[in-house]
Amino acid sequence: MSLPPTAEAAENDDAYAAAEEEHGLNPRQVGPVIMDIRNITLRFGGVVAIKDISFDVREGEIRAIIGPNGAGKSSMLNVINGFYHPQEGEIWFRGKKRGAMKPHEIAKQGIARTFQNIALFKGMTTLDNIMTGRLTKMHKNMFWQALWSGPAEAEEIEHRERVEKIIDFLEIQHIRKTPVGRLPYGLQKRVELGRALAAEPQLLLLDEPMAGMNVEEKEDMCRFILDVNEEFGTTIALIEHDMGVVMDIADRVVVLDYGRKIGDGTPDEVRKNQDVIDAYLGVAHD
Amino acid sequence: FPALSYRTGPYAPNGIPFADGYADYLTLVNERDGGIGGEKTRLLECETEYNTTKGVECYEATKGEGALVYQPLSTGITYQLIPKATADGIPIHSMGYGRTSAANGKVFEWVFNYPGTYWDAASIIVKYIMNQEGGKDLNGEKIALVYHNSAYGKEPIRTLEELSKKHGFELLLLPVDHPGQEQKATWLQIRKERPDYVVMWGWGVMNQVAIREAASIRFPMDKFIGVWWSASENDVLPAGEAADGYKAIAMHGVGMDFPVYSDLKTHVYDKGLSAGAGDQHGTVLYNRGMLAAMLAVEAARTAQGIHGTAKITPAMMRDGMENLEITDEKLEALGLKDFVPTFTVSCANHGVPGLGAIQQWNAKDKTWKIISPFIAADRDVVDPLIEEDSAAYAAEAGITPRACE
Amino acid sequence: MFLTDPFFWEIVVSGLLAGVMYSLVALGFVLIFKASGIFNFAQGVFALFAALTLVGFQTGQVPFAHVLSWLTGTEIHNWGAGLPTLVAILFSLGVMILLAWVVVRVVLRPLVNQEGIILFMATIGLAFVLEGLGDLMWGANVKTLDVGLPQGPSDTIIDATGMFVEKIEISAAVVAVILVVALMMFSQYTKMGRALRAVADDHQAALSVGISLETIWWIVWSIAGLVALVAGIMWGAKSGVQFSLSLIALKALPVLMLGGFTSIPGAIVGGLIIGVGEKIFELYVGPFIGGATENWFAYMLALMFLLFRPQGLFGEKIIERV
Amino acid sequence: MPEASHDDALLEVSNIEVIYNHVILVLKGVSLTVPKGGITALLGGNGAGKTTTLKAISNLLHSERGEVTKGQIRYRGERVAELNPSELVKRGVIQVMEGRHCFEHLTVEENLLTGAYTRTDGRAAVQKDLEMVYDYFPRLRERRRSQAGYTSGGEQQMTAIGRALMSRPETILLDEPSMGLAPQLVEEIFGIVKSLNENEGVSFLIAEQNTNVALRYAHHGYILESGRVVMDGPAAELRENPDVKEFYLGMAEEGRKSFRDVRSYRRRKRWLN
Amino acid sequence: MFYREAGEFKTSYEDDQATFPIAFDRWRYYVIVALAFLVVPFLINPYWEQAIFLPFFVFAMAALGLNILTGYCGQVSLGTGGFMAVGAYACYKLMTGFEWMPMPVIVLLSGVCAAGVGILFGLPSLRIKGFYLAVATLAAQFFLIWMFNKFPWFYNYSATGQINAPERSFMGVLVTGPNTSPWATYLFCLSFVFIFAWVARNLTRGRIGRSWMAIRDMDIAAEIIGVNPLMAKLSAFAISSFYIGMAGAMYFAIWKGAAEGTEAFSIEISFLVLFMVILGGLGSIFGSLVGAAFLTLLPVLFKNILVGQFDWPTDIAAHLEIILIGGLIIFFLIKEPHGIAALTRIIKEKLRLWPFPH
Ligand SMILES: Nc1ncnc2c1ncn2[C@@H]1O[C@H](COP(=O)(O)OP(=O)(O)OP(=O)(O)O)[C@@H](O)[C@H]1O
Ligand SMILES: Nc1ncnc2c1ncn2[C@@H]1O[C@H](COP(=O)(O)OP(=O)(O)OP(=O)(O)O)[C@@H](O)[C@H]1O
Ligand SMILES: [Mg+2]
Ligand SMILES: [Mg+2]
Repeated sequence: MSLPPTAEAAENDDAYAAAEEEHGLNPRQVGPVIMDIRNITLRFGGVVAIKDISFDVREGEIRAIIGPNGAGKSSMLNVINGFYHPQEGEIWFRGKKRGAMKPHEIAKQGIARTFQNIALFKGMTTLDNIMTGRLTKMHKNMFWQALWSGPAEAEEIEHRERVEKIIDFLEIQHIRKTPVGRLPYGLQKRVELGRALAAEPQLLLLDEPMAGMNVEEKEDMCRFILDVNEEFGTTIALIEHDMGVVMDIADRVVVLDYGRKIGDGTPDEVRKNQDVIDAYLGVAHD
Repeated sequence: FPALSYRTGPYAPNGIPFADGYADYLTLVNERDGGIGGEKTRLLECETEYNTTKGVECYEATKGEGALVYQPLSTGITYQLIPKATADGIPIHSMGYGRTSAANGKVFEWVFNYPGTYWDAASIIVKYIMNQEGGKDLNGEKIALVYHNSAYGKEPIRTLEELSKKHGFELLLLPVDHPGQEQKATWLQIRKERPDYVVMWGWGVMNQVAIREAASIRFPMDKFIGVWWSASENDVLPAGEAADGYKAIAMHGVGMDFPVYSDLKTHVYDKGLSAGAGDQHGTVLYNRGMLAAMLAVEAARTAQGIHGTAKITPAMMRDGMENLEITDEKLEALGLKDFVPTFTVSCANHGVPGLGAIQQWNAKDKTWKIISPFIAADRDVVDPLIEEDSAAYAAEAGITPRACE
Repeated sequence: MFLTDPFFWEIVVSGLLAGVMYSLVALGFVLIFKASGIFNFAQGVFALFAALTLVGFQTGQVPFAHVLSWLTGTEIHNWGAGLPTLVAILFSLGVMILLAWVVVRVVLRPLVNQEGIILFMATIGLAFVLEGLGDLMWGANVKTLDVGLPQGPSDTIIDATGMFVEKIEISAAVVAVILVVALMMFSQYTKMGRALRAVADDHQAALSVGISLETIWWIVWSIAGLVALVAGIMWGAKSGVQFSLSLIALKALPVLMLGGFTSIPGAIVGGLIIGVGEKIFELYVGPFIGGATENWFAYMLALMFLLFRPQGLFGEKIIERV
Repeated sequence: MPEASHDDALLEVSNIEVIYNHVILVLKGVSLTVPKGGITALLGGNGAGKTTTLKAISNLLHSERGEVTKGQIRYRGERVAELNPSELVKRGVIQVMEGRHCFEHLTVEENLLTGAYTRTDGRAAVQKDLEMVYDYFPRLRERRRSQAGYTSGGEQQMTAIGRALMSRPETILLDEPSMGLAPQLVEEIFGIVKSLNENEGVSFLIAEQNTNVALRYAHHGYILESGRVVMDGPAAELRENPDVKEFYLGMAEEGRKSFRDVRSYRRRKRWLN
Repeated sequence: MFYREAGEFKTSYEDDQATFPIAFDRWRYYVIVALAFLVVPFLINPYWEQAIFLPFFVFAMAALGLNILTGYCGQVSLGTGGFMAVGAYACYKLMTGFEWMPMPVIVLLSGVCAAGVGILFGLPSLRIKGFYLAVATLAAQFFLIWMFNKFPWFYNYSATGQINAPERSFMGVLVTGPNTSPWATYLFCLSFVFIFAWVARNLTRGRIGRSWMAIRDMDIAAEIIGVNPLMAKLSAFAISSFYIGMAGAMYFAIWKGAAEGTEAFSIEISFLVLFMVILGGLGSIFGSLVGAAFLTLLPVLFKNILVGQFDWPTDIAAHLEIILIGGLIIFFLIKEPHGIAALTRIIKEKLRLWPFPH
């Protein structure tokens, strides 16, 4: 694992101490608020998918969003990366209020994500899929592209090297050249993660990264997520239905229930929260 | 003799009879008098689907096989072939179609379009209209031209414009896009403008629809005149009774009452040699095909005469065509008396005689009938145009017109 | 200022009628697209083929006569006697149903679950085959089609309004309305209707719930065959039956766009809008820019609509979701 | 849990081989039997071939350009290969496909109704079952009028399962039913499975990653690894097998370990040496 | 066992990205290129030039263009004919307007003009998707053709709206007009296709290519991970029409020598090219070439066999030809919906496994 830690990781360290005593979080690099979601309301015709929800995400933490099906979790991610436009509320990213932006502009700001219903580019190989993750970072113009040998190729190779690192990291070397359409579900999820990582995001949104995996694979996935979080200091917001996973790896958890926020706090707080138990966990989780 | 026929595609209905006529006549010549001057003719038929690409391919494919003269059978293909054939030294006979100004033999050494051109046709039609109107000028009259929106359809415009200046009638241009199944707008226009005559440069399905529409707005059929490519049974039959009285210009006689048909019957049909389905005999376009073949054969004869050899080359064929002379005796002998007016091709003029008659459709007994003598085109309108246009071409293609003495 | 023009209303009327004729063709497209997501380009050729067959039966032509006579040297082209119109129509319908069956078996079944464009291409291939076949079977010459529908302009209307309206187009309008209503019933109130849309959405899922694609498709393509036959009759009676008949497809496409590929009423409404639109444009604007604008104007008009409603007027909304 | 006896096999898969695109060999001789009235679990990692197996059974492979090249599948002694999917459904075999596959332009309710396509027992009966499904998944009742394409992942999953129930099947092939469902819903789903199995005698073949739950409800289990059955036996036994414990239930000897401190080396699976 | 990757060790990413990673392919490729450039020119005759090679090159160019748009960027277009017309008329105006301009420049500029028009008609693609877009592009087809046919300026006010290519020579050799020698036109077009096939390959394997494919495979996801749809789609339209425009220019100036808008650039051309792309293989450069070759050869072949060899009546032959072509198209689509290119890929995979079945 050898991507150079990004700038943020470095600057986290000073914020880290402060963060620690202010929330008795476990001693991990948790910095200032990177994204602040304020009073978001999202309607689709009659359906109210999200009702006046606010929560924040701190630099370097793993933030879990949980809730029953149809609670509005995915919608929330869609709002965050600008695919859905909430009727009310505002989003602050790195201390700035975000105006109306197109999804691809937001992506350039350093927010990457994976999708619940896998959204890989079926026609392309694993390698190409992950390379698309780096599109925001590649700039050689059409002329050089047309010539290829020269700047374009140099750029290609430079990025290829970084992508290969990610491929090694995710242990998917053997399917480097396979069209993703043919991959089994679980591997597709992994490739999708790779594509998101390739963008070297500051905020990484994961929508049910472990759905359709068995324990063994979930363990791997957790390891990847944790490593990313620790080694690149990437902030992560993830949706997951496997409580085991959530409780184990999340620093803080926000619980949605049909558009409302019914709980927010450390895993233990949430686990004890009665509303949460009723609405979601069913039996109190062991 | 290559025949670039088109028996498929949108225009097949017109391509088939022509091709059949062409083929049958050549067969006749072989069967009856053992070829031309003892030389059997061979027909190289090649399917173009009325499509230039295929047409050119056909040309390239057949020119090697000793093709004497080409009948491109499509204005588009003709335009393609003119430069090529000129370069290869093979004559083209675009009979009543193609590039009108090719009538100028000085510039277009290898291209022939006797017995008439579109511009002749235009002026003949106008003349005919004048006769109808009692021989006087057409001041204040209005003539609409409904034309196929393509090179072919645009051909007569220049001439008609000239004529409208000269005879003071108002010209109304109504293009119809290929294929022309929907012409409501056009005919509403006509209802609106109330022209006295409608002239049509149509092709394929466009003709049938136009005649229908004309009928359905009750436009007097005898004031509706088509060019010789809008003059086949195919065009009028679908309109049924409504088409009765529709007129069109003819470059040759109609029907089967020519002695040659008896020959055809004995030598071709009865031997089961007739080309295609053999159900086209006597139709206008069949006759036209026959005419084309006849002219080609006569030209070949002439060529043999000139060069004193039975085996002629394209170049000799060209000479034959240039010195072709169609006389009543010849026609008599061929069993085609009064089929076409007589004419003599000359070095300078490849478009003679530029005569045309008017034929009219009789829906009851489903026959065409020639209702006027052969009328001559208004040369002092047409010729300058030809000069002008051929000159332009010469300039563009860098040809120096040859002197014809 | 238009409204004062005595011709304006006549233009509108004839536009509407022309529109109906387009819709007749468009309907076939819609049906098949609705039922399988296939954009059946062969619809135009279907119409031609149906009409050819009908005429063939009516006039008692011998199929493949030309080929036969070439192969065997015989000279038979006609059974001598033809069939009465009604029987002929039924027979032709039979042929279309048979055709539908063959298409499903040979072309569609192996292509289940392929992208739309592949199937689209397949239908163009189909169009080629049918063109060739039609010509081989019945010959390429122009045929006149008369199923005894009233012809010529209707005097009553002329006397009443001074407008020239073709009787045949009136009958076309009537038939079209009947067809639309019937088809809407079919797709609204039968469980077929739902199945159709399901199939169009997801072949595999449809299979998995036990919808037999082949049966569905056979039924739908047969109906489309019927629609094609009707269109063939109407257009054929208008312009004679010949190759060009297959080109009416091009007239139907803008109608589809405008009305929405999946909407049966859309086909009609779209047809009317296009019909009127292009006529008015041709007559009031055309003269200033040289006429013959109908072909492209229809498409431009549809394009404009799409810019505001990407799924056409009544088409199913395109779902965008991650 | 009662052990379903094996003699009356309903569905027999005898060492089938599946190839995609003529070249990619995926199943290398898989055999399994689904006893009448039994719940059979099909476990295995990613790419093991579970989905492929189910598709082979319900005859959906050819639409993915895959084909069964060896072996055969019999349902009630009938060779599946000769039946097309719809005939299979008529015979009571229905599959819930992996990854939802709803008809996105149809509303949730229409989706459910298409499930009843093959049924002939009148609207009333269908209505009754519709209500039943809504009782199982109240969430669907709320969203019944909205287009399936716009419902949430879990709602789509419910729709897919409900749709299958609507056909009153006697054998259901479930592909990863628990995927993307909230924990208590997962339990509910398997509850439904159990009740259908016990009260209506419906047989199940369930491909599942959530081994934990699957083995709790199943009678018999097969474990698939890269296209081969590497282990099978009564669910109870499998639950006790140390390898299954470690690799599928995530329990080491010392009990369940936290996802935080999973070691990144792996003990070699016993059956692989 | 000749077809192996074994022993092909890639020591650098350059090699790994090479167009022909496998030596066998690489050599075959060199041989073919050598033949095309060094041998054929000496053998070619007018028939082969006119009926086979020029059509092939022209359509190969067009197919490359359309494949970029449809195969790589997923935007189905039926406006190919129209864009070719733009190229052709631009070429005509340039040839007649600036006698001094060297032919290659003219062809390039014609492409540029087409690209401009392409962008214009590409704009709707931002809102209109799938078949709606496909049909919408017909608007371009019909409008452009109408325009060229309508405004005399485009055809220099010639009586009939025909445009004829004047004679032009390049490096002292005639390349347009009736008196060209086959090898000249052959080499001219070959060079263009060769170079631009290579350019297309480069464009599609790099950044731009990936953004196109991303849009093709899942436009929403693509946008969310940072692809700008506007740029991606418009650039695809531009490049594609650039190629198609050049094809149009060669079609008119070098192959046909004369053209008439309404007929030469009819919608049939649009379909033909689309066919080539699909039969050859969407999203494959090689496929575009194969497809073009396939559909230009097939009809000629059938015709020569049926009429030439068996001398059947031309009409029966012609009808049969249509049926056969239609049939073959369907057959291929069924055999391998992803085109001949994919077919060859499978064969290769089989070869790798050979002698084992899988
Ligand atoms: N584009 C849309 N149009 C209409 N309704 C929508 C749309 N997107 C989401 N919804 C509705 O909003 C609600 C929340 O959807 P969302 O996908 O966020 O749920 P979720 O929390 O992700 O559930 P799950 O865990 O099942 O994925 C659902 O009821 C869904 O039907
Ligand atoms: N359409 C296809 N074409 C080619 N290969 C395929 C195709 N579908 C699946 N495969 C391959 O078959 C193997 C098994 O896939 P399958 O989906 O059956 O596994 P699975 O057990 O269902 O995995 P998961 O638990 O992730 O769903 C995988 O390695 C995959 O690469
Ligand atoms: Mg979700
Ligand atoms: Mg699976």
